[in-house]
Amino acid sequence: MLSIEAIIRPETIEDVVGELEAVGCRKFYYANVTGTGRQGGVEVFVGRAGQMTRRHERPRTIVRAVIEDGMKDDVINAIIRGARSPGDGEVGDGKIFVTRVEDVIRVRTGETGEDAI
Amino acid sequence: MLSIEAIIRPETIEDVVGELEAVGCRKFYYANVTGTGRQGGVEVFVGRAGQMTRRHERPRTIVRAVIEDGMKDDVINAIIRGARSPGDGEVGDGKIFVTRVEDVIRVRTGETGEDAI
Amino acid sequence: MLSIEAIIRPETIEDVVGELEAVGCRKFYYANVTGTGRQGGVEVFVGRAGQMTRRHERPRTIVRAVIEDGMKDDVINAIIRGARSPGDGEVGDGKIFVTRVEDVIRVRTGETGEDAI
Amino acid sequence: MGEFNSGDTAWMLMSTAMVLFMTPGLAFFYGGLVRGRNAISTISLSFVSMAVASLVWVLWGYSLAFGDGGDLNAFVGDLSYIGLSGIGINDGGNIPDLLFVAFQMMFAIITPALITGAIVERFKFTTYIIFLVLWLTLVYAPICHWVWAEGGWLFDMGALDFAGGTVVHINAGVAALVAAVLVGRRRRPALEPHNVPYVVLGAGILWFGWFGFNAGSGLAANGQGANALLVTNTAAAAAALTWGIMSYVQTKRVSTVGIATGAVAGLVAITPAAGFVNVMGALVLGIGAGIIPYFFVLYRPRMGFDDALDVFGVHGVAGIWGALGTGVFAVEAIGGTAGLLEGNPEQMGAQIAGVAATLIYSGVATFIILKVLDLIPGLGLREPESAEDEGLDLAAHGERAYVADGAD
Amino acid sequence: MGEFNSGDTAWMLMSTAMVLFMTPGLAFFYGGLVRGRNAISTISLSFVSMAVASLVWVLWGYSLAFGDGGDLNAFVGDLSYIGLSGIGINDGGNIPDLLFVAFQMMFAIITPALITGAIVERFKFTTYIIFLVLWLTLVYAPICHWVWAEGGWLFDMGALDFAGGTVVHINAGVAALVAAVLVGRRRRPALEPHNVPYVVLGAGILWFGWFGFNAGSGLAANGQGANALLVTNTAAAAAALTWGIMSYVQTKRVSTVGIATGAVAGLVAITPAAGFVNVMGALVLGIGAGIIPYFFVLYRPRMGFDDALDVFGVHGVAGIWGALGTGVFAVEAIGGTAGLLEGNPEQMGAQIAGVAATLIYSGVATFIILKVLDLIPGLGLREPESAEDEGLDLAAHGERAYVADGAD
Amino acid sequence: MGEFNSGDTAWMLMSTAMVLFMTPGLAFFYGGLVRGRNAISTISLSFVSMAVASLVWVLWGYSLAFGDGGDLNAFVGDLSYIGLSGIGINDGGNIPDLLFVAFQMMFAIITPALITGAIVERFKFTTYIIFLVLWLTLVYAPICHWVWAEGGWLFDMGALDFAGGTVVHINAGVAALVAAVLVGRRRRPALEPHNVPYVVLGAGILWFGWFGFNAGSGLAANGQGANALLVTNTAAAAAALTWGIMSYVQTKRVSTVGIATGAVAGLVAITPAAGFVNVMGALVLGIGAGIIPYFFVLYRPRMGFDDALDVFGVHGVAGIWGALGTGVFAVEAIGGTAGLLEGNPEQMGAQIAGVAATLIYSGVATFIILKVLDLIPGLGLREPESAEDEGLDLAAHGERAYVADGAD
Ligand SMILES: Nc1ncnc2c1ncn2[C@@H]1O[C@H](COP(=O)(O)OP(=O)(O)O)[C@@H](O)[C@H]1O
Ligand SMILES: Nc1ncnc2c1ncn2[C@@H]1O[C@H](COP(=O)(O)OP(=O)(O)O)[C@@H](O)[C@H]1O
Ligand SMILES: Nc1ncnc2c1ncn2[C@@H]1O[C@H](COP(=O)(O)OP(=O)(O)O)[C@@H](O)[C@H]1O
Repeated sequence: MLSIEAIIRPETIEDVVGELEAVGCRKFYYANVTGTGRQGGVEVFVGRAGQMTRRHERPRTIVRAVIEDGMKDDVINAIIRGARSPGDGEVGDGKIFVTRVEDVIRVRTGETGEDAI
Repeated sequence: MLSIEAIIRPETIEDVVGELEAVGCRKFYYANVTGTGRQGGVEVFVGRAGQMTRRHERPRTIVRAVIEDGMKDDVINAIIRGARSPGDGEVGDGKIFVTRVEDVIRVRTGETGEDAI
Repeated sequence: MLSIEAIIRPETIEDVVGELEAVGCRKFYYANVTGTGRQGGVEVFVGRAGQMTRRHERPRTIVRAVIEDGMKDDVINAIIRGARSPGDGEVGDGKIFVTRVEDVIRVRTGETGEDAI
Repeated sequence: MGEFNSGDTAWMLMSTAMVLFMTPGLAFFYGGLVRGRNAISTISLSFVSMAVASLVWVLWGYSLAFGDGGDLNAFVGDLSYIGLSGIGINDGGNIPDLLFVAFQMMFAIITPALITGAIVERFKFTTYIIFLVLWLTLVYAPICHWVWAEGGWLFDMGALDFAGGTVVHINAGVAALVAAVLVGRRRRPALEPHNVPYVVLGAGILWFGWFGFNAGSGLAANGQGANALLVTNTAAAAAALTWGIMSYVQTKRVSTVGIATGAVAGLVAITPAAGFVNVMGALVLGIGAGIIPYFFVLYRPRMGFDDALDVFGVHGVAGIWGALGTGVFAVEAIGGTAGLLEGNPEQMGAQIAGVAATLIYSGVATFIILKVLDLIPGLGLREPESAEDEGLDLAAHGERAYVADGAD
Repeated sequence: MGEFNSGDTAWMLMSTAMVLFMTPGLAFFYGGLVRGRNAISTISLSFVSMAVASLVWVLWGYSLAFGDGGDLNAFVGDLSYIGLSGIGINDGGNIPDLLFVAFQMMFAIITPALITGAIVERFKFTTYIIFLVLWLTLVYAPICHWVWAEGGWLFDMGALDFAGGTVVHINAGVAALVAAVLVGRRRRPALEPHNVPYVVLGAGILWFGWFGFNAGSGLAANGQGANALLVTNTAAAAAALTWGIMSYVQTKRVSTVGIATGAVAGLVAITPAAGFVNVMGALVLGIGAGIIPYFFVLYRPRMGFDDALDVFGVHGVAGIWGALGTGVFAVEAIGGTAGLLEGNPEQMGAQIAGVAATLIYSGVATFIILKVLDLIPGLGLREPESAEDEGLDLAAHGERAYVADGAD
Repeated sequence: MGEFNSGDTAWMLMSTAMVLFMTPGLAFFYGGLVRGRNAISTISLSFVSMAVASLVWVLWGYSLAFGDGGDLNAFVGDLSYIGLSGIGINDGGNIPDLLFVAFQMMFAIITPALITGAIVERFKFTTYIIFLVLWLTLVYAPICHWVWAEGGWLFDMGALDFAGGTVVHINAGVAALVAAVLVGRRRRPALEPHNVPYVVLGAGILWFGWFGFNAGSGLAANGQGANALLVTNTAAAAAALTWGIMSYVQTKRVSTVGIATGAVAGLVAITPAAGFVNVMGALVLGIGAGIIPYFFVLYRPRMGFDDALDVFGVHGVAGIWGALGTGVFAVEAIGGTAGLLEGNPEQMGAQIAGVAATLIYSGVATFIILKVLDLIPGLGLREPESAEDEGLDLAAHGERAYVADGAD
């Protein structure tokens, strides 16, 4: 079993969710984080007059789904479809991290392994 | 060393924390996320008159503890006790994900491995 | 590839970010969580008169960077420099968790593996 | 054509607006104290009173409260002013009668809203709407008549209640206590308020609006009104500081929610007295309001009922303290009636009668109303457990207080 | 030297302050309804009107609206009061002329602020500032002159608009509709409001301030003012409850945003009528305002234009309902003019003329102004797509509404 | 028995309430600007002044400020009105004396609250309470006496300060500067405000309340009051727009916090002038208030002291500009005194004297008070480093501003 974590732009979350559901991945969760990457940060006002500073960070959203190994490519492609900016994409579109999950347990039933996903 | 991550209903967090402490797991953290799963979402108003939409998501809380391998069953059972709805549980009670952790370092002392947990 | 996750005090985030960038780790994200550990919680008022309770939890921040294996020591030491309290550190300074990442995919280009980090 | 005093009219227009504004203030005061998943529900319980009580009042409430009840006039008015029929825009004394109707309406709005603090996080919203109509009709209007309508039995007995210590605060406090007992304890009471700034915002609006509440209750822009404003402020300040000091002495920390709560307790305590005491009396009333309710609120969790936001502890207890204190500290030179300290012990009798009658009547009548509502099929007092766990905002209102971008 | 009536003056000072306060209230009402990443931008669109419209008004707006336009007086004033020249502090009737200037100014502030609800989350802030200046000059001032200045053609025709049903609400509503069409649909409209407590706070402030808006529009603290306050409250309450019931009947849930929206719709509907109808008329106007705009708002998403916060649905539709309803329910004993129900069908003609003229003139003139602004290089109506996606708070204001500690 | 003017009394009751409401407004204005972990602490520093200053004022503050000081009367009052003894409810001129006491009290509440903006996020709450008592007694009451009490030396010299440019704003500004220097820099100053909507809410409440502050300072509902309201609004608008334009020119973005700050700076600048200048003077004062403090605030971070929320930059600098500007733009037809532009250069001398005396006395006396408090064992000015890092909300108040459900 694999854990797929994607860090994406917050405004694409609805598209990503739609694409995930389209490939049959209907179990996942997401949360907002603050991200720093190749894409520059954003200028914000500091204090009450016109000083500005460039923050390094931007708002980002993390989506995570734990899946069977076989779904890997579908899920990754779905996320890319939802999160990539039109055209060739733009810096800041995000990353996907894949890690191995040893076990999954469903709280309700106590089932484990792939059955529990 | 294992990382135990449980996605649970927010209203059960106090029970889960209590159960974890009861089995001697006193180090963990948690955060709120938005989850989609088998349990349907919830109807919310859209706009100012009576349109409603069914959101796919519900508020969920993630609890994570990094533990020694030997604690695995205790911790998992503790979470289940705290998070399962009365009776046979209900759809939406949550999942537990187990992943392997290569190393842990305590910031204060620089200790590593099991000593640092 | 490794995932380095550090749970730190929220007030040290700017220092940690600075140290990470100083060692060339310029891609990461962070989020706020609620943590329980050896450091006691904090007393808070309950209700409107003078009842207080000791919460078990404190605000914490999680920082995560996915890196090449070779950066591991640099990154860990950077985090320790940023997050350790002056002197010999204090209980509650935090932990660093290291896990293995199987794959990384850049959404924009579809690159995978170390190229995508 | 009426020859109104334009200055008095100006002040009463303003006071009316200020008392109206107290109800959204209360919504935030209460809304900040609950869990985030019940914030909207709590705010809504107060806010909806502006809709429902307003209509009850103009349709029949005012008439029941201030009509001439004939043979029953000691206890209740009649229906002669139903729909405000027969009140012309030029009727009135120094101010238009319609303005008196409106000013009094704002009291009828906030009183039931106060009650909701006891029952938040589990009471059924639709049942509450019906409760609101019944309670205003059967409890609020009669007690208002007793105290403030000419011919009401407490009015005739000379019980002093300048701006609603009995009618508003004790009445709401005891009704809250009864409602808390009947609806039962919350499954998972919150430990901490979910939004302290909202609590302070609410307290600020309440303090502001209370100047209309109290200084408007003399129905004129005159010296008594100025005194009422000043003593109102003094009692609020004294109680806020006292409550803050109490929390500091006990815990070495100053609770901001405590300061705000103390302010409200002080405002409650001065309410019946505002037209009758001077600044020194207000100081004592305020200090007492920072101590007596403090202890009540402190020990309430052990008392077995879940008056969630301590409505009885703050409004009931401080209301009783204020009503009795009015009898003690009344100064003849201010409001025409001497109190105990000026050698008029009889006044205490009337004050005690007012307190006792309100406690008993409101307690019993509220109990009966709620019991009946509980038994009617399809109503019932309490939301199902699942709704309570999920939070009433989503379950009963289909809304969430705060929705973030991205992961909302 | 002027012999002002100090009571009337007191009330008008107060009313002026209250109407000013409505604009921050509106900022929160609107600000709560949008996405979190556009909260500041939305709040700012309203708030900045306090800066810009105030200056336009004292410099030339008041003069255009209330000056004597000579040959053109049926349509617009002149520039004789430019910079308020020639108005002394002792000029005036029962109240100082300068106070009338100030009171009217607050209407000129809030009217364009109302429009912004249609265009939030994508309109360009700097263009909006210029729009504000042009729109006040070319649209608001003339319509204000028609209706409220002696010699204005609707004034002379006897069209009743006590506090701005046409001048403020229909005017803003139709301008909002035009602006929504011209600026185009949002790329990703939010589903849920990002902060419901803000919506309620805004509604509470609006309700409070509306007492100044309506009960101040008679420029005196008298019986008509008291009646205006009472009917204002009644219509707001009736519409709030009706809207809440509508949402309950349709969905089995009571929408708090719905209750707040209903209150505003009721306040809009009673605005033109407040000086002319009694409580029963207000009740009917309120109930209608809880039904007609409800259905408009419900079906608007299918209508192809993105009036984001339903400004036309609430202010335009309820404003038309109120303007016509004034002609129906006007009571001679209240405001000196009989309506349809009292056997004066002619009044309907004037009311319809007022509605139609406002719809047409404001619609066309707003269209032209926006088209011109769209064509001027460097201006344009809309922020770039990337700014819209990122949120206007960061993109146009360099600010974020909420910044957490730690991971901010 | 007093024959008060009921219209004036109505307006002053209202103004008093409005100025009280400014303090919670300020609490939100400041509270939004700090880090989230100090939000409650910041709000509390303002709010508690409503408790403490109210008591100081009725007990001895008013007497020191407005009593007849006999031989020392040029400098300070006496204790003859201690506890307001001897002031009856019917004493007074056009308004009750007790109402004047209450109105002035609200100024004594907000002035020290203004100071707190400089010292937020590290000052010790309990020490602040004691500071509040001493500062009101030793600094505020005397300066108030100089300027506003008959026989005060600046009063006799004819220094113009209609509503508190020196007494309130310069006084608070310089005290803030001294306090910021003495308490030292914050360890980790925030970059961005944690809640911009709160800043706007606060600014909105302040703007609203300032109409009471300024238009109430003539103590009557008359033409001068109307003019004061109008010029107050004009200066606020001009400064808000100017500040917004400055930020746009410099950064291509319009800062909403900047607009709000500009509004406050404009309100400060017009405060001493509100009874003496016309709309054109207000325009110039407002524009200046959008420029001069802007640059001061812009360069303050390089100045080595950590006046966290720029109290000196906004209140001190705009206050000085306003006080001097009053001498320049005063119009005889408005307030009875001509300024420099009307050929009365002498007035500038009195204005400069007022500014200089306030700067020096308040600066020195505040310094001494704080130095003494710093040395008293168990007091001290500053929270420990660990508390500052953790945030004062948890450390000093045992409270958190925002508590989420689930992971709170
Ligand atoms: N190695 C990494 N570890 C953690 N987060 C990362 C990593 N690389 C990128 N991110 C996150 O992904 C987001 C997008 O990355 P960025 O470098 O801006 O764009 P791109 O992936 O197009 O090169 C950033 O906000 C950053 O927080
Ligand atoms: N494979 C998964 N990956 C990520 N999150 C999951 C996964 N399965 C379930 N969840 C999360 O757990 C929560 C409960 O799951 P759900 O399917 O509703 O109930 P149950 O586990 O009882 O079948 C959901 O909100 C969802 O966010
Ligand atoms: N094994 C663990 N799993 C998850 N979180 C942990 C673990 N150990 C520590 N933490 C988190 O790290 C923070 C610091 O840990 P603590 O035990 O207080 O201090 P220290 O690391 O100095 O002994 C805590 O808030 C806790 O949430």
